[in-house]
Amino acid sequence: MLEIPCPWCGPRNESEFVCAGEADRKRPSDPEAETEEAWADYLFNSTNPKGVVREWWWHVSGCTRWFQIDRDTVTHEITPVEESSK
Amino acid sequence: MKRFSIFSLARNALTGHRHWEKMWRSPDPKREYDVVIIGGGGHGLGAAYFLAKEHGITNVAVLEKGWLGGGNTGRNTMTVRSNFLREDSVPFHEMSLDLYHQLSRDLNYNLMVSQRGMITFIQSSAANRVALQMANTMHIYGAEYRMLTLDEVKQKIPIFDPSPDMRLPVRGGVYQPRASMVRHDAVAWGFARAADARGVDIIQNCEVTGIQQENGAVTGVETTRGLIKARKIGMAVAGHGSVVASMVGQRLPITTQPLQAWVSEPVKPVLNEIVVIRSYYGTYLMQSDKGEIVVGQGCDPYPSYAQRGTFPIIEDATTSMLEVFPSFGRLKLLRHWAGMLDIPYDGSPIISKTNTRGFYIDVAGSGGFKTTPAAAKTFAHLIAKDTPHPLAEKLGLERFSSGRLIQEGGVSANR
Amino acid sequence: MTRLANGGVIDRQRPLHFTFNGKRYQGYEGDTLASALMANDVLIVGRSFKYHRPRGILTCGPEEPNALVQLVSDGDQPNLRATEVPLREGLEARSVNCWPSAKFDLRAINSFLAPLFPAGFYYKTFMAGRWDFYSRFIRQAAGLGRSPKERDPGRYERVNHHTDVLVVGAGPTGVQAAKVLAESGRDVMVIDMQASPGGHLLFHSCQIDSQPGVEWVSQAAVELRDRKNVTWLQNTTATGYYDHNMVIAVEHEPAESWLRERLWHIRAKKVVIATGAVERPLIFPGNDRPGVMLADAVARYIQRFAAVPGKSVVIYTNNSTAYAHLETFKAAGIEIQGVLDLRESLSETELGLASKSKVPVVVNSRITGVQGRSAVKGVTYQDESGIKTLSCDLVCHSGGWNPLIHLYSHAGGRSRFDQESAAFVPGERAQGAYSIGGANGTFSLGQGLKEASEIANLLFGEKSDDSASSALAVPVTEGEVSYRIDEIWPEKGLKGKAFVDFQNDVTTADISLAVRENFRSIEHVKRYTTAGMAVDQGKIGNPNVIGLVSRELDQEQTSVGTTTFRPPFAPVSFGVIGGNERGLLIIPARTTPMTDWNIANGAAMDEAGANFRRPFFFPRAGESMEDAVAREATAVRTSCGIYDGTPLGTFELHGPDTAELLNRLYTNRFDNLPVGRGRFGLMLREDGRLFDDGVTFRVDETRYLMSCGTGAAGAVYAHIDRLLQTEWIDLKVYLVNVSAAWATMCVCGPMARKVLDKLESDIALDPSFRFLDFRDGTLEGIPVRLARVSYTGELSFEVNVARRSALKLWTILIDAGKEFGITPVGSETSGVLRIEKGFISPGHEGDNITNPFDAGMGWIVDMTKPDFIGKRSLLRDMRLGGERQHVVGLLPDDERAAVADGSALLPAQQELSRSGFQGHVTAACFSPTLKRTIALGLLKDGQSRHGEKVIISGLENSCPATVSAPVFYDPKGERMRG
Amino acid sequence: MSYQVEVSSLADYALINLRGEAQVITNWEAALDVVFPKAPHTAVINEAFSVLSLASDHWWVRTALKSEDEVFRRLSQAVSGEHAAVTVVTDHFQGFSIKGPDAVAVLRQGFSLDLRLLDSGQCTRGGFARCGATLQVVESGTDYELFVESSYSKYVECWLKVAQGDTV
Repeated sequence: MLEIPCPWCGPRNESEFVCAGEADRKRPSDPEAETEEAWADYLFNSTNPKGVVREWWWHVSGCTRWFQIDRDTVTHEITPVEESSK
Repeated sequence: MKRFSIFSLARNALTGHRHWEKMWRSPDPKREYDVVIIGGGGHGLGAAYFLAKEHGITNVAVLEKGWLGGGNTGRNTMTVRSNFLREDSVPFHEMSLDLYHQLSRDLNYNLMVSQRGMITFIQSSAANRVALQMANTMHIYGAEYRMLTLDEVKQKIPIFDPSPDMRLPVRGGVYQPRASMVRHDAVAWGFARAADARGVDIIQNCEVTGIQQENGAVTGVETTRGLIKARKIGMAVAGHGSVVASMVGQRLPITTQPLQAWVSEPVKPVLNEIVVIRSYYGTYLMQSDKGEIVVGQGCDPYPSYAQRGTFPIIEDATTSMLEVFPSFGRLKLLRHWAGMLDIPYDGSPIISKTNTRGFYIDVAGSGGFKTTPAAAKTFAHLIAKDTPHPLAEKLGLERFSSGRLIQEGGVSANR
Repeated sequence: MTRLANGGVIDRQRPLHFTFNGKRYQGYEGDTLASALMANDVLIVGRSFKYHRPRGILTCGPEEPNALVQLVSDGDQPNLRATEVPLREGLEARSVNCWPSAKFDLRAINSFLAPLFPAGFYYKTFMAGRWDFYSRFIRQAAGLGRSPKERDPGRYERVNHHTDVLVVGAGPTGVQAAKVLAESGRDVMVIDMQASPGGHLLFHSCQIDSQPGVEWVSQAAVELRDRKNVTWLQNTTATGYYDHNMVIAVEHEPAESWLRERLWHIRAKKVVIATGAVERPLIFPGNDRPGVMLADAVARYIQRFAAVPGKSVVIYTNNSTAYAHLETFKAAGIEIQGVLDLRESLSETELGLASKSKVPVVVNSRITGVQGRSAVKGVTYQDESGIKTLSCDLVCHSGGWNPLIHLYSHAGGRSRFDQESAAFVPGERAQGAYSIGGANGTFSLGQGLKEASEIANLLFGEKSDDSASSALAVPVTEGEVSYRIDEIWPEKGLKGKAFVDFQNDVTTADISLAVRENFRSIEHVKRYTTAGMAVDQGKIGNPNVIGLVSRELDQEQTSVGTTTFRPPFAPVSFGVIGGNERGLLIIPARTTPMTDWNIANGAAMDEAGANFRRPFFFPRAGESMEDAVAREATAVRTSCGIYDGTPLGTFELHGPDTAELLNRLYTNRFDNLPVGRGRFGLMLREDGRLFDDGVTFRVDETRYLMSCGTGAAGAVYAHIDRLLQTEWIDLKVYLVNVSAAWATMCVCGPMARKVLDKLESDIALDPSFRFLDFRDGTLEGIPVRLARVSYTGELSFEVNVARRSALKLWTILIDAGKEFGITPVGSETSGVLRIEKGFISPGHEGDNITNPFDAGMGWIVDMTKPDFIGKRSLLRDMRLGGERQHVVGLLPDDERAAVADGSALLPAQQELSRSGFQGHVTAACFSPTLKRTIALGLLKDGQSRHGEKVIISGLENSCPATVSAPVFYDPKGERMRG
Repeated sequence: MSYQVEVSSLADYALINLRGEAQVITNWEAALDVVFPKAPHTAVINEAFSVLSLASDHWWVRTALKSEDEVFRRLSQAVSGEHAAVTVVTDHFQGFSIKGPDAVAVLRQGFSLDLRLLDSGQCTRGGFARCGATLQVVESGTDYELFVESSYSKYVECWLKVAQGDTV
């Protein structure tokens, strides 16, 4: 059971959060300029690395804030991501 | 390959079982093969078997980074079913069920396929609607899936003992008589023995670290046991699909998430059918031939390659189980583990060519064990003929760029 | 086997009577079932799984593989280890897996057929015909105990706990570590599996600081337990080590009398694993006979329970620990026939101990057989001078010790094979897990206490001499024998079965067979032979399996490696895992202020979205569902209906950029919505599929009130909040959930206005109050917001009121409406009304595949907007074209036909064909208004097939039907806009 | 036999939800003549009302039910024209009081957060049972007040009764 470091509330049990996917999956600023291939990649594909991934997490039961962490998908080691570098 | 039977057992008993031959060889990898399959699980070994048996291609190597059958083939809950929503899913999964029922004879290896039947409890009108939609689609494709009244459910499952103040009272069920349980390890070992006997090289402890290409076509794989050349490479590495596909720069619509399963201590037979309690937390359970109650649940809520799961999943599933089988309260959890599933965006298998010529992928989907023989057969067909098998036409990557998904749940719910 | 006159930690003043396999016996308070059986000369306690060989007690702990019992007197629990069952008055237990009795078991015939049952025999046969035929018999033979019949009456609890350091194991090293850490002011939790602290010192005499070891430990424990920063739990097993130092533990005898067990979620910063080690057996033919026991276990039965398993013993060992027991055996009156030592030579201390007890020792010896079938009569052994026999009724063997590295391995720690102690010990540590003492492969108590004393340094890098108090001096031990071991494997080809896994009947021959058939990985050997897959999970068997495989493959044990250690360490009841979440607590039942009223007025309740319970329909006496729905629907169409719309999601959106946000969320425009008006909006997912719909009101310049579907409310809130906080962070909008603050009552039907007119109010209800307007004011003095929103297609007023006054206003409305035939309406009825109107439901017609054009909702999609969620995917659908499934109406030729939701749609010609699948019915009903069956469905190219015939193919029946536009009643919506 | 704790529903409370950044906070502080708590888990409590910090831009003002309108009006006017959200959420939440020596023995079954870290007067929001809750610590260890979304009130009542060990 992961312990997620919420920037506001401090470390809390994973059950208080929702994992909201890879942070580098940004919505294109102009979707209509995207090719079909690129749009399908945004909609459906994931990097899904075996190792460190930068993710969005949502503290849904706490301060309801969305924040990023770097998580190793093998060891589950977590390092917070500084607010400014989002 | 000497045939197994009661007579071979008796014959060898006389000489203290000292003369059994190897199930499969452990050859050193040749420098080149016609086809290299990455992944020595049920899908990979099965594809090699069908390449040899149905397409006469025997200069094949199956490369397994650990021990064969050690991935998801050795970690699932042995359930084989074909109850799906979409017309593009049902026939494919029906073929898998048919193949499973003849595989013990074809491979001359007892996979212990027991046709227990599967009952899904219906605990709300929404669940009733989904069951009816599934039943009607399956009915069209000759797969029996019928509704059960509450009395019929009680009559089939004597230990079903719902408490009066149940949060979601069970009103009945939906029943697939042909759903079965299969001894998972035996699927890998059976395919391995039969493929090896037809000349396929199964190479364990051989991890693929890179894939070589020349102008858009694969030429070979770099492995921990040297370079192996091949014009055709098939990937069947459930849980590591993204990792291997990235070696040719191919991104995939999958996330790797743990799927946990656990067993109780073995007890005398109390449960025959496979039971699904969908409405609480999507829990399913059955009793293995050895007497253990085997329980499984939906995936853990975040991607992971750690091959272990988080404990609340077991707590949620246990509360659901105890709602319908309160007598299991004193039964004990013996062991729990996790497999790593490549969960496709729409929850359906992906058996497909890719942007790189000669590189084919079989991503088992959110429950690869039930599709093992059908995926192996159609994957072999795709590799051999470079065109999809009729029943796997819609399972290619194109469905994602065209948006014509085969929506069977998957991650589409939370995107 | 007898009970010693004195000694042992049992209460001889409190005899306890129990029955085992139908016979009555007597033991004492403090006994376990195993020690009581031993004291009553009961030798055979069960039968082995495959060969059904008679089996006796082997160990004195949870690793016991043989003495499995069915505890009939306490919830008929299967597969309990007699060594772990505390004796109670009136206890009733029975052996498992034998019939008619342990002494005489019919299935013992298996031992004669044994040659036909090598490892994995079932893969090689039973292929003629179907496996179902064979499995019926095999399943009867398999499974040890019986699953309980009755409902589990036990009550359980799950708790969360946080501590700086968790110490697992209250033996000497655990307690010393806890003392050091507690004195450094840290918050410490200590848990221990036994009933009282002491660890192995409960069973062995050894001095610490010139005090009996067990007293030193219990004294230290008493002092620690009183400290504010220490939490202490006995009878508690740490069962698993999970991510980020979360340890799951089960407390078996909680102080709270109503609780049977309590499950602990312990989040620690560091975890000290002081779980000690277990003795492992030697491998020799007949090592499974009743009367062949582990040496340390026999010493434990004598010390702890004053129970003696035999009169004359042969000791067989490859290490020094057996020699420490010679005195204990002698003092218990056991005649020691001799020590057979596999090693070439003994140490000074070992020789000294043997001569002190005048015990003959034979070096370089091997036991070649055990005489006797259901009891030991003697052993045959070989030494330099040939084959000899020794008669005895008890064989004690010790093959060495294995650190309990289970928790350490769950945490992710790597283990390595240590040649010197011939055992797998912790190697590369992981997370916050630190092993000390026996669990760390440190078998000397003195050395273990040294590790414990330096725990603060190990965990936090604080030198122990920094802290002042004297308690931290390393305790001094005497009477210890230093551990020496030579691991010597038996020669191949010995006659007779030599067991490696007692419970699953796996012999050395099976291991050789597996390797011979090229199962070379340790995981393959385990799965093919089932060694280590039994209830004891290979606690004492696995080390020997690894040793044999490493010899067969001629490979180092470290490279052979262990199989994966998986939680739980010891089996855990499903009852405690489920905690107290039974019945209504398994998932919340969310309610509205009208829920109780609905139930009181006879509503048949059903599950709505997001865990809400809502009325399905309101059957009157003798009414079927169809009758009730017809009555309710007719009331809405002709007079007046009322239903509880509270479960809908309701969000306030505040801020200057809200209009822009709504433009990006909905398919239609919202920036031109005037204050005081609402607008129906459709929301898509990014892949262009229907997501949710609902009305959004503009309350004032920068404040909007959005309502959305019950089931989708959570997903809609997350969708908007994600976009605001991660994508469109420049938009100035605050999102506030107020769903439960408002109760929503829909008064709908031609008489709706008349009902409201009866009430004293400051809100004008004349036609100037247009469709999709809202007005604030009071009804009967209660502040309300009226809105003309209609999901039924009739004239309809949504009465929104604060929760606190909801029930009061609801009853006022019901009374006011009586003269107009006001009728409470359930969700089944609103479903019929929706189908009649052809209103699209994302959950039904959406089906995860439909885009707005397929659903005939092109009128609400404004493609001129620069961007909205889903627009890019709609462009893809439009560009790619091709066959799509469209929402259509379906009119069965037989107006009374019963059509089920989910029925398939086939072309008119073939009734049933594989290629004919054309779509399915998404919602069907009998329309009381139109007096006929109607349905909505998804049909390939449906929009171009109006007027065509199709076959509706259900499970029971099928019927021809005509395809129509998906609306059957008041297509222009004049009634609701009136 | 059960834990020593009394559980009761709260009635006399009003909750006003505030969302806003730096500049509007000073307006609110002036309107109520109180300095807002800015650090996580902190609250400012005086006899008229208490201000709970729920996130960096999120507060609750809790006051007696009878002064709900008046406090709402003062807070709204203080920020009219500014980008801020002032919302009465009294009816969106149901409050419970859990008092007694065994209060923590009950609450630790529902909260996974570390209750030891919350002193008297502090507050937090976290996962509780299957619905989440906002917790106010009146007296650390023995007196807590808990707010859950009111559609969950019946569920939480039942949960608290079972958690107490009542042999219902």
